[in-house]
Amino acid sequence: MIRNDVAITPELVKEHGLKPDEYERFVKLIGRTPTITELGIVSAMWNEHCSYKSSRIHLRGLPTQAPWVIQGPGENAGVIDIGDGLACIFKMESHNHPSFIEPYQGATTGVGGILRDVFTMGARPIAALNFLRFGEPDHPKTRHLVSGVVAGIGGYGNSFGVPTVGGSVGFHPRYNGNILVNAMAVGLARTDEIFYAAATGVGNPIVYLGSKTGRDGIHGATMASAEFDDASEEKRPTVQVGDPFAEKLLLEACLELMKSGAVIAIQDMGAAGLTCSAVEMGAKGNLGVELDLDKVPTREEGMTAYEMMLSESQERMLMVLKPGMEKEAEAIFHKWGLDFAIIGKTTDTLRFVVKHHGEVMADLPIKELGDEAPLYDRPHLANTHQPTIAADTVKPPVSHAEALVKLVGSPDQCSKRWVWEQYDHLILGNTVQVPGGDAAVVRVEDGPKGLAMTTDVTPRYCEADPVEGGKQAVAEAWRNITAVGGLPLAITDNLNFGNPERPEVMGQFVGCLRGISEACRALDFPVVSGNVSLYNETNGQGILPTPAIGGVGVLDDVTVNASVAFKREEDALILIGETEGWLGQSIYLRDICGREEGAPPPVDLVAEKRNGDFVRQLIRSGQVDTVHDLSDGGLALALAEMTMASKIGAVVASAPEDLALHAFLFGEDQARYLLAVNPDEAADILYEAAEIGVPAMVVGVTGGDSLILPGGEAISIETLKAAHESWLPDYMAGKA
Amino acid sequence: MKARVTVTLKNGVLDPQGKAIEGALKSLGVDGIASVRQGKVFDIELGTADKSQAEASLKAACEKLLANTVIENYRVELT
Amino acid sequence: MKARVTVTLKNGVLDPQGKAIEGALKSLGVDGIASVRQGKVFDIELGTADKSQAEASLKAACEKLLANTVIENYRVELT
Amino acid sequence: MKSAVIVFPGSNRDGDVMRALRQAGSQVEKVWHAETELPKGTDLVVLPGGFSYGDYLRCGAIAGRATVMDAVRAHAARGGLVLGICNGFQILCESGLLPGILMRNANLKFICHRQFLRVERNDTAFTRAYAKGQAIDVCVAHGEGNYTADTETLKRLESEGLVAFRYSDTNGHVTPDANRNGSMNSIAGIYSDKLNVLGMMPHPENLIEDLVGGTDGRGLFKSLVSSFAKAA
Ligand SMILES: Nc1ncnc2c1ncn2[C@@H]1O[C@H](COP(=O)(O)OP(=O)(O)O)[C@@H](O)[C@H]1O
Ligand SMILES: [Mg+2]
Repeated sequence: MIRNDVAITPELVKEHGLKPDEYERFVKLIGRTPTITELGIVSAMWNEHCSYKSSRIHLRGLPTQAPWVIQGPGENAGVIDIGDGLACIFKMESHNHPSFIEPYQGATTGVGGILRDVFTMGARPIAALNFLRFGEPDHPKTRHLVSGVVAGIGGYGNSFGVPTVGGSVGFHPRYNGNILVNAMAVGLARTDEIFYAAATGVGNPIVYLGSKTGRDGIHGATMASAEFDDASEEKRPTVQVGDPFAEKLLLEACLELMKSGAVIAIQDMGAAGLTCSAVEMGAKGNLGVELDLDKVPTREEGMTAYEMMLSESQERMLMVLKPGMEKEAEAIFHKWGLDFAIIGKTTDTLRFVVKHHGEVMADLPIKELGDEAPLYDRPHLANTHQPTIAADTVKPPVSHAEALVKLVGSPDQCSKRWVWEQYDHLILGNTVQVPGGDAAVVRVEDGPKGLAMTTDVTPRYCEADPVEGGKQAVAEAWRNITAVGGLPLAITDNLNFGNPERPEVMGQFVGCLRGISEACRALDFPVVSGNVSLYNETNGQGILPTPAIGGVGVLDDVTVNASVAFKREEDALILIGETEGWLGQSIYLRDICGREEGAPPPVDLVAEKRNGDFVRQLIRSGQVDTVHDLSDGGLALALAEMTMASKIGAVVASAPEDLALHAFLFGEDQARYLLAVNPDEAADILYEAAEIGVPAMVVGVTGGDSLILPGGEAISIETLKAAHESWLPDYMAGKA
Repeated sequence: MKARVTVTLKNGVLDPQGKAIEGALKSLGVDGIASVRQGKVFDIELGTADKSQAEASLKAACEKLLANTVIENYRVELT
Repeated sequence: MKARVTVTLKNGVLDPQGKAIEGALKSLGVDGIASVRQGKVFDIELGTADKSQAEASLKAACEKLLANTVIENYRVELT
Repeated sequence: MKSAVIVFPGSNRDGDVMRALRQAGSQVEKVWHAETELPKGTDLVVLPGGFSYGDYLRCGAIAGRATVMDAVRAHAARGGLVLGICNGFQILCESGLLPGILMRNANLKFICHRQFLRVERNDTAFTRAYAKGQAIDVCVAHGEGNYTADTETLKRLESEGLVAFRYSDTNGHVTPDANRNGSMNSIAGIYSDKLNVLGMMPHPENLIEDLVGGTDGRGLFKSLVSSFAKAA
């Protein structure tokens, strides 16, 4: 058993991840040597994950305001007003490291954690998304990781009962040692029934709800206990196991309790469990907190204060209840078969006091635990700019058709059906657009509103130019929402980077954030929640900078939306946006020419907004129902995807004369959309576009059973589909 | 040759299944059950009669697939 | 008192999971595995020290819940 | 018509089926699993989809033994209608109301996709609104939908016409490709001997509106409601 009077040695401090000066700072703050429990508490509060010590000063620059923002970053999740008294509550979060160690459980607990963040605020989750990056397909671990992560995401979401409607899957050697598993949840609540973490009122009961506490995920403790444990036991795994069943019960019980009016404040126990949740509730409400650990429901015997404070057991909540409502609350929780225990109270001392067996195990200033956490402005190096690659220096393919078939069947561009068929994407009966399109579209309750949502970033752009890459990530999310007819409202971000102590990595971080901020400002697309995951690095090799953006938008009438599938033969194909044929950092350059280089396409935010607003208005007015935004693989890939989504082919008769064909087809210029419109409408649309300076041109026509490229090369829909649908299942079956 | 592989959760790892079963037994009125932890067994027929070869195959099977050694222990018995 | 209950599929009942594991082992290059059938074990702690009482509880647990006796057999061992 | 939708801890398509029942014109009441009786005047009992008790142990096993199931059994014995969808089908098998069992899908994975079913007969309370042999477009979402039964049972189901739906292609042809979970005889749903209990893996309740994919699922709920309109 870990006693509380353990001598605090420099080794112990180091094992808790505190730098000597950070420890000194803590000792000065409390005016004495901490107890082991206190050391555990501060190590949890001051680690990168909880304190954001390397990122905080940079995050301050993000735009977080808009008239429709009800709650920006800082709460469990962001909240936006979507009209009619309804709020959309959403957030994205990473579970990268746990998923690499144990892909199934790592992914389940990631999904569980983000769902909890959303329903903690009083929202019922209505959709989930995920953003996944794995190492190169040939890496010996990749298949196992893909299989486990996907099964885990499905295993949790399916059982919990939320449709998983979208996401992104990609492969790159830079993720060989650090995969990315980012999960996003979107929920719905009434704007006047949102719950927050700040406690109010002195002497109010603090209640523990949900599953029991075990020794799950106590990282420091495993090391510490090797020294202090007399009983020699097997080395405990630090992996947490998710229990979606318990979470579903917790959801129902929490929502029922919230309706009863008994809840003053609520906070889920996520990272650093009881410590973080209790400190946050107190500190945000300017109150002290006193906990009696004898009351905490435990799953294992002989748990110490240290262990209880650091346990990351899942499916648990902390609440401050209205006094006098304890009985009612308890009845609700027992009905759902969950634990309920009053484990403490709010105080007016501004101290965080933890008692166990009648002894004080920790007594710390509650506000300073958060406010006085270290804050670093780490040195950052701006990235050297990569040269612009002129299209005429890039080799054209022997056959454009073959190049396209190769791309649609490549690991990154192939169909991810194998993944999303393992997710229940239809439950709740509101999924209007299933995975495979630009953004998922989900009806809000019984309509008429809908929500559009997507997760995006192009890491190779971010690596080549963090600022442009950051902008592009936001612009692409905005564009995907626009392409289905949604009005983009706000984003959540999940900033996955390498080791912030390396100036190049910090430079990527700062650059990406600058780009994100610029784009969010220009597009009126504020950040309302997010997550930072640093130290994604193995053997000195960091991941590609990957600030995943989760965007949400609203459709006032969800029946008026656009999708990528061609609807009719003989529709005119209109390309919106300027096409220069930008091949630097393109998928063509990487996957056909084997060159991952050059500057990424620049993002013109004014053009983005103008072009996107134009397209959205066409959708909303009912003039256009078939839209795809252009991103990886450019025009050719968009055409192929639109063809494959229907059973209708297309003919692109010619390319502009001043443009090499491969640059026209595969260039990744930004701010572009491809529309398929009734030929009678085409002239009007071109005229309207010209009026407001939106570049638009007819590039082809729908029809037939193949895609015919300029010059006459034809690819049958079947050929495209076979390539597109087969790579991932074959790979997972060990055949590719 | 035949073998039985038993895979059980390591100590301290949450077992949601066991927990649910415990609850169900209680509500079914089955008394006297204090706790339940669920594991798996694999009954395996081996193509070989060579004991050490069999053991090597079984070990490989456990490490590569049958057990998730991050959270599970396994035991092999030749029967 | 502790017990282990082992639940296995009856002979003749198809075991898709076992089949899939067989296949997976082959593709992982684990040789010499002719067939696999998967079952479950339950490690149970009993609240009683009385053997016959324990056995009665365990039998009730198996019949009422742990095994689907249409397709499964069970075995109880007190440990 | 009055329907009682039983809610177990872990049920999660209760809301979906309630929506479909209401749309078809049924009154609907939720019934908590710990109840001992059904609401007065219940015509139809529905066991909804989901993961009752986490589907831990075996799918539907724990729910199949819940208190309320005695009342459901009594209702069925009186000739009352019972519909079990997905997890509800699993519960019906585990509770002895239907024969056989749902095993892990052949590929061992959860699968969610659109799926055609062939309606095997249209002279039951559940399928009147369909044509015999019609292929209907619904969806599946399950990890354990692989219908398995012993040879005897299978023979009896077939010879007595108790197979309700089979996985088929768009034209109603029962093909191996259409049977993705590996069910014996491509069985997607079965009736009890008296045709008053139906268990099915697919989700007709998720295809009741054009906006979210189609309306082929409506027929089932319309059939149920109309059989009561006739009876009344
Ligand atoms: N992990 C996933 N979960 C669910 N859907 C996914 C996942 N990965 C990809 N998809 C779906 O596949 C489609 C194509 O993905 P992607 O190529 O990333 O789209 P885009 O280029 O429009 O951002 C999207 O609709 C996306 O929702
Ligand atoms: Mg897109």
